[in-house]
Amino acid sequence: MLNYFKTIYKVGKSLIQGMLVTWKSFWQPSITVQFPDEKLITPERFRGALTFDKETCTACNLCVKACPTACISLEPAVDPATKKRIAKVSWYQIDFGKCNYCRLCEEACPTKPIKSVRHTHQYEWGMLERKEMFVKWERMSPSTEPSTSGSTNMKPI
Amino acid sequence: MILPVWNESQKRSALILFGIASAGAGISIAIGEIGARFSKIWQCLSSFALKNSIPTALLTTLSMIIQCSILIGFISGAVMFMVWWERKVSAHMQNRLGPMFTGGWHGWAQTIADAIKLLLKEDIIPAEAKPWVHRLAPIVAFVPAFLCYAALPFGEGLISADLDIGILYIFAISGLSVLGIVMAGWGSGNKYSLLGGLRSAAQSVSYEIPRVLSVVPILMMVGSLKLTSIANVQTGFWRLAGIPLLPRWFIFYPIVGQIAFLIFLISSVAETNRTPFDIAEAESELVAGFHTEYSGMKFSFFFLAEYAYVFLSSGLTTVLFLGGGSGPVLPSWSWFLLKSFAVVFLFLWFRWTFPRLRVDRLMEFTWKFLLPWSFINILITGFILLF
Amino acid sequence: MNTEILRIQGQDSKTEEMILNLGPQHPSTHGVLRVILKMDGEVITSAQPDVGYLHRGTEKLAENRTYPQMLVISDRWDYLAAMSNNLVWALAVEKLMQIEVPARGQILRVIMVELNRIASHLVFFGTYGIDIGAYTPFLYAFREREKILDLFEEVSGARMTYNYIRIGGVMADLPKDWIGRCRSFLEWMKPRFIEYDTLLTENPIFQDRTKNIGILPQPLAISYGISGPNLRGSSYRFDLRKDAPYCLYEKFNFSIPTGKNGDCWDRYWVRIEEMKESVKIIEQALDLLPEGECNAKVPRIIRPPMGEVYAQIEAPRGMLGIYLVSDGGDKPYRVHVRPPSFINLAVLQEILVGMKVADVIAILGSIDIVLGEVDR
Amino acid sequence: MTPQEMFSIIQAQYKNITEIPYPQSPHAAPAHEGKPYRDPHLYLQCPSELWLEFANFLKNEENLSFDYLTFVTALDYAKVNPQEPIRIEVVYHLYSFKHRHSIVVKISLQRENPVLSSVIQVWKTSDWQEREVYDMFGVKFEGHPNCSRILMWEGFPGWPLRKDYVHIPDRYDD
Repeated sequence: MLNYFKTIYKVGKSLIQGMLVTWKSFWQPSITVQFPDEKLITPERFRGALTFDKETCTACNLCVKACPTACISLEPAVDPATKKRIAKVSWYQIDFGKCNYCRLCEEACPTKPIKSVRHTHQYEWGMLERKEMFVKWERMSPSTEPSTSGSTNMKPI
Repeated sequence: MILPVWNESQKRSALILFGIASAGAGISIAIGEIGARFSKIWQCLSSFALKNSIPTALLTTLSMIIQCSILIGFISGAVMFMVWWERKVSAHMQNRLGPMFTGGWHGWAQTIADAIKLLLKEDIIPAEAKPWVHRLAPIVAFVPAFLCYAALPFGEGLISADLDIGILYIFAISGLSVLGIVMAGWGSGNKYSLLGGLRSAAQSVSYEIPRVLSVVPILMMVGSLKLTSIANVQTGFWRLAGIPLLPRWFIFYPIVGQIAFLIFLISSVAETNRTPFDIAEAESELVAGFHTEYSGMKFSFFFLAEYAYVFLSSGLTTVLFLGGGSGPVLPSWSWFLLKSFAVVFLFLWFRWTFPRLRVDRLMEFTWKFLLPWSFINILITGFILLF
Repeated sequence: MNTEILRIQGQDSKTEEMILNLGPQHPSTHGVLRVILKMDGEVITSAQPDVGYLHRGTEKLAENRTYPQMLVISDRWDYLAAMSNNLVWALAVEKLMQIEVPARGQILRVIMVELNRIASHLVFFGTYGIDIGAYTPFLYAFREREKILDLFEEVSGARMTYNYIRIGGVMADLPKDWIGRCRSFLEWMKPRFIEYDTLLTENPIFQDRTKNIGILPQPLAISYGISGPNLRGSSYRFDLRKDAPYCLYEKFNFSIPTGKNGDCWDRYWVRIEEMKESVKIIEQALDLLPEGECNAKVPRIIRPPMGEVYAQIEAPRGMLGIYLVSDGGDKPYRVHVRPPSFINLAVLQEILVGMKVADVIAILGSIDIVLGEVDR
Repeated sequence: MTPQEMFSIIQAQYKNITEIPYPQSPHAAPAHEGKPYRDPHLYLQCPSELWLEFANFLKNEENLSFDYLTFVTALDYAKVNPQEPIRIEVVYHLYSFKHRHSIVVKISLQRENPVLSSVIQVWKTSDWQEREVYDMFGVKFEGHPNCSRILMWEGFPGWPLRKDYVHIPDRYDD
C-alpha cells in the first residue's frame, strides 16, 4: 500500500520537474535568426557557389578530372593566327545541377596565387528550370558577365 | 523576456495593437456592465413593448439573437486569440520565436491569416469517403461546443441561459461531439482516420465518467446543479481572526478539493484530445488521426471545435474550483477570463512537455486509477458533510 | 506478452485482417521506408519492411571513381554522421596502401568523429521524442546540434557533407580559435544532459511507452548481426573503439554503457550515455592534440597495390565496414559497404509481431535507422 | 586462435577446403606500386555444395564458434586479367565474439546461373544480405524463404553490379 503512494509521489514529482524544464526555457531568450532581416556570417572556409576567373585559367583540365560527378566542361582557346592551342580557355561551363560543392576542383586547380575556380560565400541562389543550372563563362564574347543559355541567374531567391 | 530592439514598423504596429487592446477592453467593459444590469434593461424594454403593443415574442427573439451573436463573437475571438497564443507559448517554450511577421508586432494577425487561407483552400472529399457522413462530421463535432457555452457563467449576471441543471447540460452536450469525431473517422474512408476515430471514441467515453464523478463532491457541498449558485458559494474569504487567509474556492477545501481538481483537470485534458492523451490525432502514428482527409473550411471547424472545448473546460474549471468571477477589485468577468486563460496556459504547458500515452495504458489509467479515486473522493466528502 | 495476445484471436471472434501501409511517406519512418503491417485491430500480426526507395547504387558508382572522389560519395551514406563514413573509407585505403597518418591527424579525426556522434545521437534524441509524442526535446536537441554544425562549418566549410577526412589525413588544419569554441560548446553541453534526463529519460509517461517494449534478446540480436547501441542495449558489451581500436582510440579512457534487458528504453538510454562519453573523449583529445604536421605524404594519383581489405569503425548506428578489392588501378575493382542500419532493420520483422501500432513507431525509432545508409 | 591453428582444425574435418594463398603482385606490376596487401585473417576457398554443412560446422564447432556473420557480398571476375579465372565469387566474412577472431570464406560459382545454398538457418542476418547479393549479381539462394529483389524494384532488367551490365540511362532532362 505504501509503495502505491510512493509511486504516485515519484510520478508526480518527475512530471513536475519535466514541466519546470520547459518553464525555465520559456523565459530564456529565443535563438531564432530571422533570416531576411538578420543573416549569419559564413565562416572563412564556407563552400558556397562556385565562381570562375576567365583570365587566369590555363585550361589544364585538372578540375574536370578531379570532379566526382563530372559537371565541369571547358574548351581551350585556339590562337586564330597560328591555329595552335594557347594556355587560355574559350568557354567554361559548370552544371550546378550535379555539383556536390565538395571543393575538389578548387584543390586540384594549379593556378597561383588565386585559384581560377573557387567557392564564394554566396548561398542565396535559386534557379527556376534545369537549363538555368548550366552556368557558362565565355572569354571571347565581349560581355564579361557569366551568361547562361537564358536569363542571368545570379539573382538571389 | 528581453524585447528585441524595435524597428520602425514594429513601433507602429505596437501602437495599433495597443489601440485594439484598449478598444477590446472598452467593449468588454460595456458588455460586462450591460450584462450586470441586464435584468433592469429587460424590464423597461418589456414595459415599453407593452405600452405600444409590440408582441413580446418579437422582443425575446431579438434579445436571443443579440445574446447568441455576443456569445459566438466572444468565442471565435477567444479561439482566435488562443490559437495565436498557443503558437507563441509553444515557441518560447522551445527557445524559438513563433509567428513574427504577419500583422507586425509578434505576428498577432497570424490566426486571421490562417483562417482566410483555410477558407480559400479547396474542399476535397476523397473518393473512398462516404460524402454525406464526411460533410456532416465537422458540423456534428463543432455545434455542441458552441451549445455548451450557453450555460457557462462569464461573471455575475453574464450568463445567457441560467439553467438550474447547468453542469448536467454541459456534460451531456459535450458528449455529442464524440459522434462527430467517429463520423469523421469512419466517413473519410482511410484506415488511419478509422483507427483515429475508434480510438477517440473509446477515450472520450472512458474519460467522461471520472470527469463527471469528480464534480459530484462539489455538487454535494453546494446542493444544486446551477452554475451561478456554485460560483456564488465560492465568493468571500476564509477569515482567520479577521485577516483574509484563503479565498473560499473549492480547490482550497482540505483533501476533497485538490483530488477533485486534479481528476477533473486530467480528464478534461483527455476529453479535449490533447497531449498527453492525444491518441486520436497522434501525428507520429496515425498521420493526423481522424482529420487526415479534411482540408479547408471543414478542417478549420475541427480546429475551432478543439480550441472551443479547451476554453470550455478551463472555463468550467474556473467556475467549479477557482470561484469563477469572484475577486477583490476587478469586475467579475475579467477575473473569470484571467483564471480561465491561466488554466488554458496549463493545458498548453502540458502539451509541450509530455509525451503521449499508449492507447491501452491510457484506458488502464482511467479505469484503474482515476475512477477509484473519484469514488474515494465522494466517500470522503460524504464523511466531511456528516460532521 | 506475445502469447497472451495471440490467444485473444480465437476462432469465434472472426476479425478480418487489415493491411496497413506504414510509409513510404509517413511522419515517423525517418525517411523513405515502407513497412507492410498486417493487423488484427490494433495488434500487429506480421510486419514486412520494404526498402530500396533511396537506392543510389554507391557500389556501382565506386567502380568508376578514383579513391579521393569516393569520399564525396561516402558523405551521402549515413548523412547524419558523414565524418564516420569519410573515416572508414580513408582507413580502408590507408590500410591498403600501408600509409601511417601522423598523430595530430589521427586525433583530429577522433575529435571530428566524436562530435559527429553527438550530433547524430542528438538527432535521434529529438526525433525519438517526437515519435513518442513530446515535441519540445526536438527543438532543444537541434539547438545543440546547430552549435556542432557551426564548428564543422568553420573547419570543413560544409554543414552535412563535410568531405573533411581525406586519405592520409584531413583536408586542412584547425582554424585559429576553433579549440576555444569547441571547449565552450562542451561546457554548454554538460548541463544540457541533466535537462534531457529530467525532460524525457525519467518522464514516467516516456518510460511507460518504452520500458519492456520491443525486447531484443541477445541470441536473436547476434544471429541478426545487430551492432552498435542496439546490441549494447541488449546488455552485450561490444564496441569497436574498445575491442578493435583504430585511430589511437586506445589512448582515451571512456566507458561503454550497456542496457539491461534490451527494450526500447535501454537502447535510448545507451545512446544518451554514449553522448556523455563522447564529450569526455573530445575533452581528452583536445588536451592530447600534439603539434606538427597533420597529413601523411600521399601521391597525387592514388594507386593502391592489388589486394583486398576490410576496415570497420564504430559509427553512431553500429559497425560500419568497407570491403575494398583493388586490382592495382586508380579506381577500386569492387567496394562493398557494410551498412549497420540495413542489417539492424531486418530484425524489425521479428520483434514487431504482437505489438500495437503505437509500439511499432517506438520500436522503429529506437533502432535509429537512416535510410541513406539502408539503401546506399 | 592464429589462422594456422584454425586451418588445421578445419583441415582435419574437411579435406577439400583449401586456403587461398597470399596474393602475389603480377609480374608486369610497376615497382612503385608496393606489395599487394591482404588482411591477416584466414581465407578459405569452399566448394559450393559443401558450404551449408561447413557453415554449420563453423558455427557450432567449440573452439571456432563463429556466431556473427559480419557481411555477405559477391565479386564478379568477368574482365580477363591473367590471374583471375572468370567466375562470380561470394564472400562470407565471419567473426566470433567468444574468441575475438575472424575468417573469410569465398565460394566461386560459374557466371551463367550461379546457385548457392542459403545459410539463413545458421545466421538470420543473411536473410536480407543474400537477397541483396541476388538482387545485384543474380546468385540464386536455395532454401531462402523469399529470394526476391530487395533494393531494386521487381521488374528491374538485369543484374546491376555485374561487370557486363549495360545501364539504360534514365532520362529526366526535359
